Amino acid sequence: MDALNATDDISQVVILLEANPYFWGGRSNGAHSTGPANFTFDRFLEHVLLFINSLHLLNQANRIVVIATGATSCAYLYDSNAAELSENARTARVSKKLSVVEKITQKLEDFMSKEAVYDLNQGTEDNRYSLLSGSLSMALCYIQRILRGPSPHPLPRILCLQGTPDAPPQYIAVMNAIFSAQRSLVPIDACIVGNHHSAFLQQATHITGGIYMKPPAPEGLFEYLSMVFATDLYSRKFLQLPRASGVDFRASCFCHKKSIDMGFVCSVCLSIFCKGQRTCTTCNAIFAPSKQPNPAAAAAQKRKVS
Amino acid sequence: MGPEEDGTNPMDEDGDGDAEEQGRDMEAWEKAYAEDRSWEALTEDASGLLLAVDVTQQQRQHRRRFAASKGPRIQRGIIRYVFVVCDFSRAAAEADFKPSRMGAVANCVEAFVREFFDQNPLSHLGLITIRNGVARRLTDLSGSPEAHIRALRANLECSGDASIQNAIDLARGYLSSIPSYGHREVVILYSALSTCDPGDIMDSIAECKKANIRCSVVGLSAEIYICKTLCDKTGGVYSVAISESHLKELVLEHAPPPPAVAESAVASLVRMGFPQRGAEGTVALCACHREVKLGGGYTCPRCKARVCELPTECHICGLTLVSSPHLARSYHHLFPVPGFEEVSVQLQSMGKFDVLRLCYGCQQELPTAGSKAIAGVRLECPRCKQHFCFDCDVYIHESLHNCPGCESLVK
Amino acid sequence: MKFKIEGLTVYFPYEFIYPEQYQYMVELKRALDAKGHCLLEMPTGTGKTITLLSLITSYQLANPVGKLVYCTRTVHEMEKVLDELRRLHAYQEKEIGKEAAKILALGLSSRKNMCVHPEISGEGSRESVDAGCRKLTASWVRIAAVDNPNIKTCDFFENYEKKGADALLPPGVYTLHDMRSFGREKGWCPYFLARHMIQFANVVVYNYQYLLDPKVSGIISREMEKECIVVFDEAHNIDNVCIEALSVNIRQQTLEGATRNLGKISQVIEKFKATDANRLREEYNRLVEGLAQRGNLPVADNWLANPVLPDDILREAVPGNIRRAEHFVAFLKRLVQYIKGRLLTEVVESEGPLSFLNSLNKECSIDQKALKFCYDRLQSLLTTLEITDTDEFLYIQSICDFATLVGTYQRGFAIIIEPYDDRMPNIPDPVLQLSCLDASLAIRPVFERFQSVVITSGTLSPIDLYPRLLNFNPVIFKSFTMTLTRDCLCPMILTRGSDQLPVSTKFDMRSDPGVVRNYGRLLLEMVAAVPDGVVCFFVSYSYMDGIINSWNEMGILQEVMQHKLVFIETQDVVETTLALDNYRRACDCGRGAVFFSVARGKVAEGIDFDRHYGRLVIMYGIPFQYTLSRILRARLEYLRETFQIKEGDFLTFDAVRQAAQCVGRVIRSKADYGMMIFADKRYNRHDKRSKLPGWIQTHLRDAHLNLSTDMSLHIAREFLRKMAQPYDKKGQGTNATLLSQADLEKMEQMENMQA
Amino acid sequence: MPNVRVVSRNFMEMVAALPAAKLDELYGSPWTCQAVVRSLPPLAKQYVLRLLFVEAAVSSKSIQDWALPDALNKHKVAIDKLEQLRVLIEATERRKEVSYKLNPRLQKQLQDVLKTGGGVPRESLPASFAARVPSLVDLENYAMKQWEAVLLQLVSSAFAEASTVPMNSTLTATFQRAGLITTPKGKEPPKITDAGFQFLLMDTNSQLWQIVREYVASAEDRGMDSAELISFLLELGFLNIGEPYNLNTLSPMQQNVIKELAALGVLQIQSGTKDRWFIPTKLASNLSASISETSGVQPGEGFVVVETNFRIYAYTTSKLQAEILRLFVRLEYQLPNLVVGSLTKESVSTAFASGISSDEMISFLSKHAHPHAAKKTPVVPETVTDQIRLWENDRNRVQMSPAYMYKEFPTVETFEAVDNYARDIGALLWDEPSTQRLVGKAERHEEMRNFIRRQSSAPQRR
Repeated sequence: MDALNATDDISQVVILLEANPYFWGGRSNGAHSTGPANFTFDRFLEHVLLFINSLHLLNQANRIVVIATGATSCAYLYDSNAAELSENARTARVSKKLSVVEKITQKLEDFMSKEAVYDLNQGTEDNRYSLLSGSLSMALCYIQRILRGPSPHPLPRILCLQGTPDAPPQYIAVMNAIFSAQRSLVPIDACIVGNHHSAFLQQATHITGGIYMKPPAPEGLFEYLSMVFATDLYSRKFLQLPRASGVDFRASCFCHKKSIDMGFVCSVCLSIFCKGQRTCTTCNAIFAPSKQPNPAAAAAQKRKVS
Repeated sequence: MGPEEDGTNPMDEDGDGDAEEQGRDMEAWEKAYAEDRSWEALTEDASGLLLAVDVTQQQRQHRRRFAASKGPRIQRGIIRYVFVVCDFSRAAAEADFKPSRMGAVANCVEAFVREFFDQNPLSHLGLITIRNGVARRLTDLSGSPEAHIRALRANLECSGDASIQNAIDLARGYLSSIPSYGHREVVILYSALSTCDPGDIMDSIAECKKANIRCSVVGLSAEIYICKTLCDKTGGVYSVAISESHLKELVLEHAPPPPAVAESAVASLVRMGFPQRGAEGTVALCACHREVKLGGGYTCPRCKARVCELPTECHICGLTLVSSPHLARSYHHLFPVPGFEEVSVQLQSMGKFDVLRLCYGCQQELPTAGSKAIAGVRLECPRCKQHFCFDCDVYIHESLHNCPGCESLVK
Repeated sequence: MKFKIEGLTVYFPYEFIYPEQYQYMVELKRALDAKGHCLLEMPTGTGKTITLLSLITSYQLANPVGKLVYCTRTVHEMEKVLDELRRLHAYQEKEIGKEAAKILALGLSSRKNMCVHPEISGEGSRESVDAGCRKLTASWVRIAAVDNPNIKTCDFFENYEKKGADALLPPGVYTLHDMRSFGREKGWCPYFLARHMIQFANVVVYNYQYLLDPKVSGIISREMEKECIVVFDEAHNIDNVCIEALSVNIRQQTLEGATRNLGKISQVIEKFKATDANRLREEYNRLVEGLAQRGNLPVADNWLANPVLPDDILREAVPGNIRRAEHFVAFLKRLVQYIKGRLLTEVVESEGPLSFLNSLNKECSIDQKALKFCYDRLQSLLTTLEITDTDEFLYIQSICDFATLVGTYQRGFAIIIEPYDDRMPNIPDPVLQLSCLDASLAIRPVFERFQSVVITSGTLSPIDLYPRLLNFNPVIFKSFTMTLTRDCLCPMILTRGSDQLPVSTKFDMRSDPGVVRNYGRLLLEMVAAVPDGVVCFFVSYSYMDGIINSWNEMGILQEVMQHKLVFIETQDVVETTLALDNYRRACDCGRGAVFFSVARGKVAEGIDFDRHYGRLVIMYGIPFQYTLSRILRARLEYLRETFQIKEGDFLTFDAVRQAAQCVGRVIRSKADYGMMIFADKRYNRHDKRSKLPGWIQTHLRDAHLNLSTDMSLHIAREFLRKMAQPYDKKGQGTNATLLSQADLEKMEQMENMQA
Repeated sequence: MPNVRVVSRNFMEMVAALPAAKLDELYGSPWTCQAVVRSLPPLAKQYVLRLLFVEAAVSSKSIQDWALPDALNKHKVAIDKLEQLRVLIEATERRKEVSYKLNPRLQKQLQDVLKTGGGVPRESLPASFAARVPSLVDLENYAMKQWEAVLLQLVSSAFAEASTVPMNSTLTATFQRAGLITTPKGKEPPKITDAGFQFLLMDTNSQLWQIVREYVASAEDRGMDSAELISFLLELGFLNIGEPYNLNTLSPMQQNVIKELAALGVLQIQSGTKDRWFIPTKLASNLSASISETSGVQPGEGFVVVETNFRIYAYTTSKLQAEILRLFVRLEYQLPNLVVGSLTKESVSTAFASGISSDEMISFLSKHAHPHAAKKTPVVPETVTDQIRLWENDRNRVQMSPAYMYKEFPTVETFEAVDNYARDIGALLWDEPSTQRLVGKAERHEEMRNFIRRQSSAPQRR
């Protein structure tokens, strides 16, 4: 990854687009809304497209990939260098003909149509969440491919445009993805378009050294995108950028999948539980009657060892 | 894979195998090529043009090796208390490893220490050196990588004899007092070829066995009988390094948590806190240094005290404080991604390929029966039935530990 | 496992079999079918013994052949063989049922190893035990004991005798140890029991001597039927054994002893004359009828016989001039006198038997015919005179040995008289050596008597030489190499020290301090690079002492001690054994140790340095025989004339096989690995190298020839690292090293196809 | 490769050098705007983007706050550049402190670009033509072939071989103008110059741009409007590769530009029954690409393997590559698709002699490294690189400079005075007070002489 010369500002940006129909749909019929008020999907999309174009403007070598994060599936929407990659000249021409906007919208439509199978009005627990872990994993796979490619390769980074709240069931998967990203030095940026902060993405940005941001006014989304998230990794060394304001390091317990700030951990497999158990549901280890309650003792013992 | 491959593959592996054999007793400068003896696979066509090698076979082999290395899913001892013993006896001065055996060991240990804490967040590690037949504890069992590395760097000289017995006795002394749920281990990096012990080493070995201490040895020069016995008796691993790189491999093999032996440690529930990280630039009094600190520290969820780094124990209420990422690092051991199966390109119905023309992970084109353009294997996730390319398979199983396909389905 | 070889069902007690073992069996079977002798070389560590046993016993089960006579060199090996046999037998019983698999196998050894008598067994030397035994078991002693209770006899023997013919050993496999314990519980004398049971046994295991040494072999000679299958294991030195069996040395003290004996004898004769003269007369008559009738003496008494004598002699009447006891004594006196005279010579004399006889005849008119009978005449006399403490009469016995041999053989022997030892010329130590030059003499009767004789060993190269040495023509001689999953032995030929100066133990160089230092450096480098056990072999004790001293002076030894403890083989057996197991201890506990030993020594022959007990063996120099010795010269000459074997060839052959023996100690199984350094520039010459056994040569790559110390050090390091890597015992596909029953069946089908 | 950067910057300087009016006029075309923006240093780009939708003027102060304090100089460079190219215009306000706003025309253009997402300058011909258009791959090959032909022309003039392609007059002219080959005196053919050799080792983009630059420069001579030319060239860069574009609709000037560019393989001209059209190739896209500071990703993948034993294996079928290698490698033998050679002192020093620097060789080797070789670091073994550098140093041990020697000064004072003076004006090469001798640069001799005159009544010198 160090094969690049320092002044290189060519970027490979993978944008994870919040495309959860429940989230956006929830907008229209004001019922239990999770998304920001009066900010529709189309507006959102506009901003993003502007953003994509401006990335292209900045450097013709910039590569952009857009992956939709849906409630029931994830899909590639756009790949700026798909044209060059596909050997077939004809398809290349066709793809060239359409502009970025057309390509994306078109792809997005059939994605949405698939998603829409779920009745939006009675969103189940499941599709209140988007499959962040899925799109993250895909993004990372894609980036690995870039990194494998001929060097010098563009500097990869991931931008999550997240609206829906964190999905505790995805906790482990997301974490795995984060660590993998960290290992291959891929920063994960996060721009929250929903109402809730995302502990997952806070951790992700914190660990991978990306930027975390929740625009107070989503109407001006492009503002933030162009001011903050357009900055390539090289320029980040020189520009003032928003600093992390605290990270939520709470875990989510295995038993009820709810975030906790204090809990019990199995000494064999480190599974987290919100309350004491006899046996570990993950590794079915049988716990010795724990002498836990007396932390002072534990501390004392620790000191003795050290 | 198709039946026809089965016939051929073992052969390939043989060839590959003794290719490496030869690689071993090559001159140093040849070794660079020993790993990939690609030219052997090269073939010329009629016009004397060189043809590319058969990727598919190579990929299959790689997958087989990986599969072999990866055993069935097992309980692992994740909370470990490990002493790393560096033999800095006379023999460590030998320069057959560059810069010297000692140097090589130091480098590996450094890498190991980092990797270790990366993979075993809640574990503790300590350093012991052997010099002049005496074992000395460099660092106490503790959680901070830097301290160990500093201590090691500061202690690089070697002389005198080596004594395994002294080393393991010392280690046993410290390991005996750790909490019951911890897994006790000793990893010895041994340069010497003999051990000058004060007493009968067999007794010490028996003692270790009794104390459930798993002793592993990485030798730098040759197989030594006593080390072999030590490892066999205590359930450790004995390996001998061929080259610097191999040495690193072998040492790092000890980084992932070892399979947990039932009796070696009793499971128990440990109460832990997952503190929040304070915003940058905020000022607070930190409990550990008893002084005002600027910048994001962590706050104990129980007593709201401020600590500077994780993992640690709250100095006020003694609660074990970790950040959930620490724990999460080792979760992939618990929920491994199912191995992908190869779908024979020939047998596949062409119908399906139109759908799955691209790798689900990275959009790379997948090999199809028709086009010979893309060589390689096509793999399928048994759970989500998505198809992947070879590279993604490797990445997914060795680094990512998520199957994109499964992740992007509602469970 | 159980499989078929050319129709013969072979029972093999293990799951897998090495390919070479299979080949070995095939060849062996063919030899047996051909009812001929064979010569088979197969590397140590490939399980020769079990292969032999399982094929031959299976063969016995299938075909009507006689017993298997398995000759080993040491008691230790004997026990090992019987253990293997027991495992095999257990397996056979499992396969084909108790009845069908019933065999009787037992080991036979000297009284020393078998006696269970509380006092006697405690005796130190072999002779004393023998003698002690006779004191209690000789017929006349027992007769005397009948009416005189305070004459001691051996209860074990008595019980055994009482039982008479139905004192039998139940079928099974008996090691010496088993025999003893059996004897104890039954209260029977194991030794005589064993000797008695031999004729019923299917498998007999005992020492070479029992077949080769005329003095001992009498026991068996007449009890073995022709169909027997005789096996000489570890037979690489068989020619020397044969020669020793037929050589006699006579020194000053021998003669003095002899005269003393004669004196005693004549006294006894006088006594007898006084008491019962007719006993002597009986003997006289018996002698007239001829020695053959001696057979009718009770079994315990005919304790010596001479297979070497052609039967006609046995039937012939003893010449008149020695029939009478006193004549015989006088005769011997004359002989001894004459030899005394010969020993007075100042110069070295060397002559053939013929000329010796002539001069003997001229000077004291002793004719060859009479000489021929001396040996038996003496025996019968001693018997007649009821002399039991035979160990005192060794001297006169060896004189008679000498006489008989000289009388019997005109060819193949040399009589050499040396007034002093060459090594210390000024000390007069005259010796008359009757040395056998022709190994074939001793072994010929064996070849003639038995239908198939198997000679096998790990090192029989060059294999074509043995038939010529032993003067027989095998129906099959073959050398097998061992199949390995990894090349686990690493022979090297080191010709130069680090300073590039050649190293060798040639006379002109061996004392050169440069060479000594280089040898020392070599050892030093190696002990620093090789774990656990290292073994060094030197060409001779004197050389070893010399070089160790100078190393000590140079301080090399001290440096060596930093890495490994040092142990040294000495002439004294007890010391050496002690050194050995300390050495083993050091290897076990990881301290590491070096063992200094001598080629042709006890250690070199008998002891294994397998696994971590010997990761490296250094052969310092080429262990040539002491070329200036007259005997050797004579033998070389003889070989040249009779068998057209060049001196050089024979010497190198002999030296190299010794070297091979030494280094062979280091690897004893396929899982094992070890290095061998031949430290002498002469090894690099093709004539030497080519004589190494095939399984060493195959691993002797060009890269390992003509090395200097530093190079070999590098190779050693690489090798040790390579060997330390995990590997799979059972190679796949092409280079399979283990065959399962299934594999064999497949192979057989193949063969059937071709056939 | 220093030269590369020089080349491209020069080009932008050319643009910058244009009078304000012309510049603004240039910014009338979206393509120029994009090209210019892309040519900016990363920081500057960010600024442009951030200001893009800001109508009001922004104070330089607040702009400066964007940058981290320790990145100030970077910041300044960016601003200067922006001003140079009139991307930022100082807003005239009464408040004294400076404030900037984007060049309105440019701003307008760019905003559109963002909204429409660029698109293409001109409509390509209907799909009916598509059938006759070569596939991308063929096109690629065509372009490479053409370009190699161009270079071969250069090379062939290096080795006195029969040039494989007929000498193209304008090309030769351009070469000569660029000083890549000597202007022929009399009969003998033009010889390649040091610059020419270096040129060969550059990567395609830089080469292309150096040529184009010369081309533009020479445009004035041929009475073209450089501004128009430039904007047209830039526009070409934005056309879609492999699309047919109508030739007849172009202005005559543009048409013959097209013709000449075709020779370079930048585009391919095809002619149907009645109308002619041109198809831009990869090279064309480089027109807009290579102006940016980044050297971009290598076109075509590497083929050279360098071993520690100084042997070089080049898996290539191209004659050109072989020839280029021949510049500094002793070729040993050639197989159909493999060239084997080795770096020897001779071969390398001849290269030095013809003005190729060690860095150029090394970077050539590493740039064109075979994918397998490229995996290991360093791509070219140290032993080799070091040795090449050493060889180079050998040559530079002695440095010549014409000089005068002054000695036999009347007094110590005079000597010291002169010595100091020489040192001050930087004429001093060597001096030795003990013997009162000093050596000065020849070119400064006049001043020295005068000074010495003034110093002493009777200065002796030789």
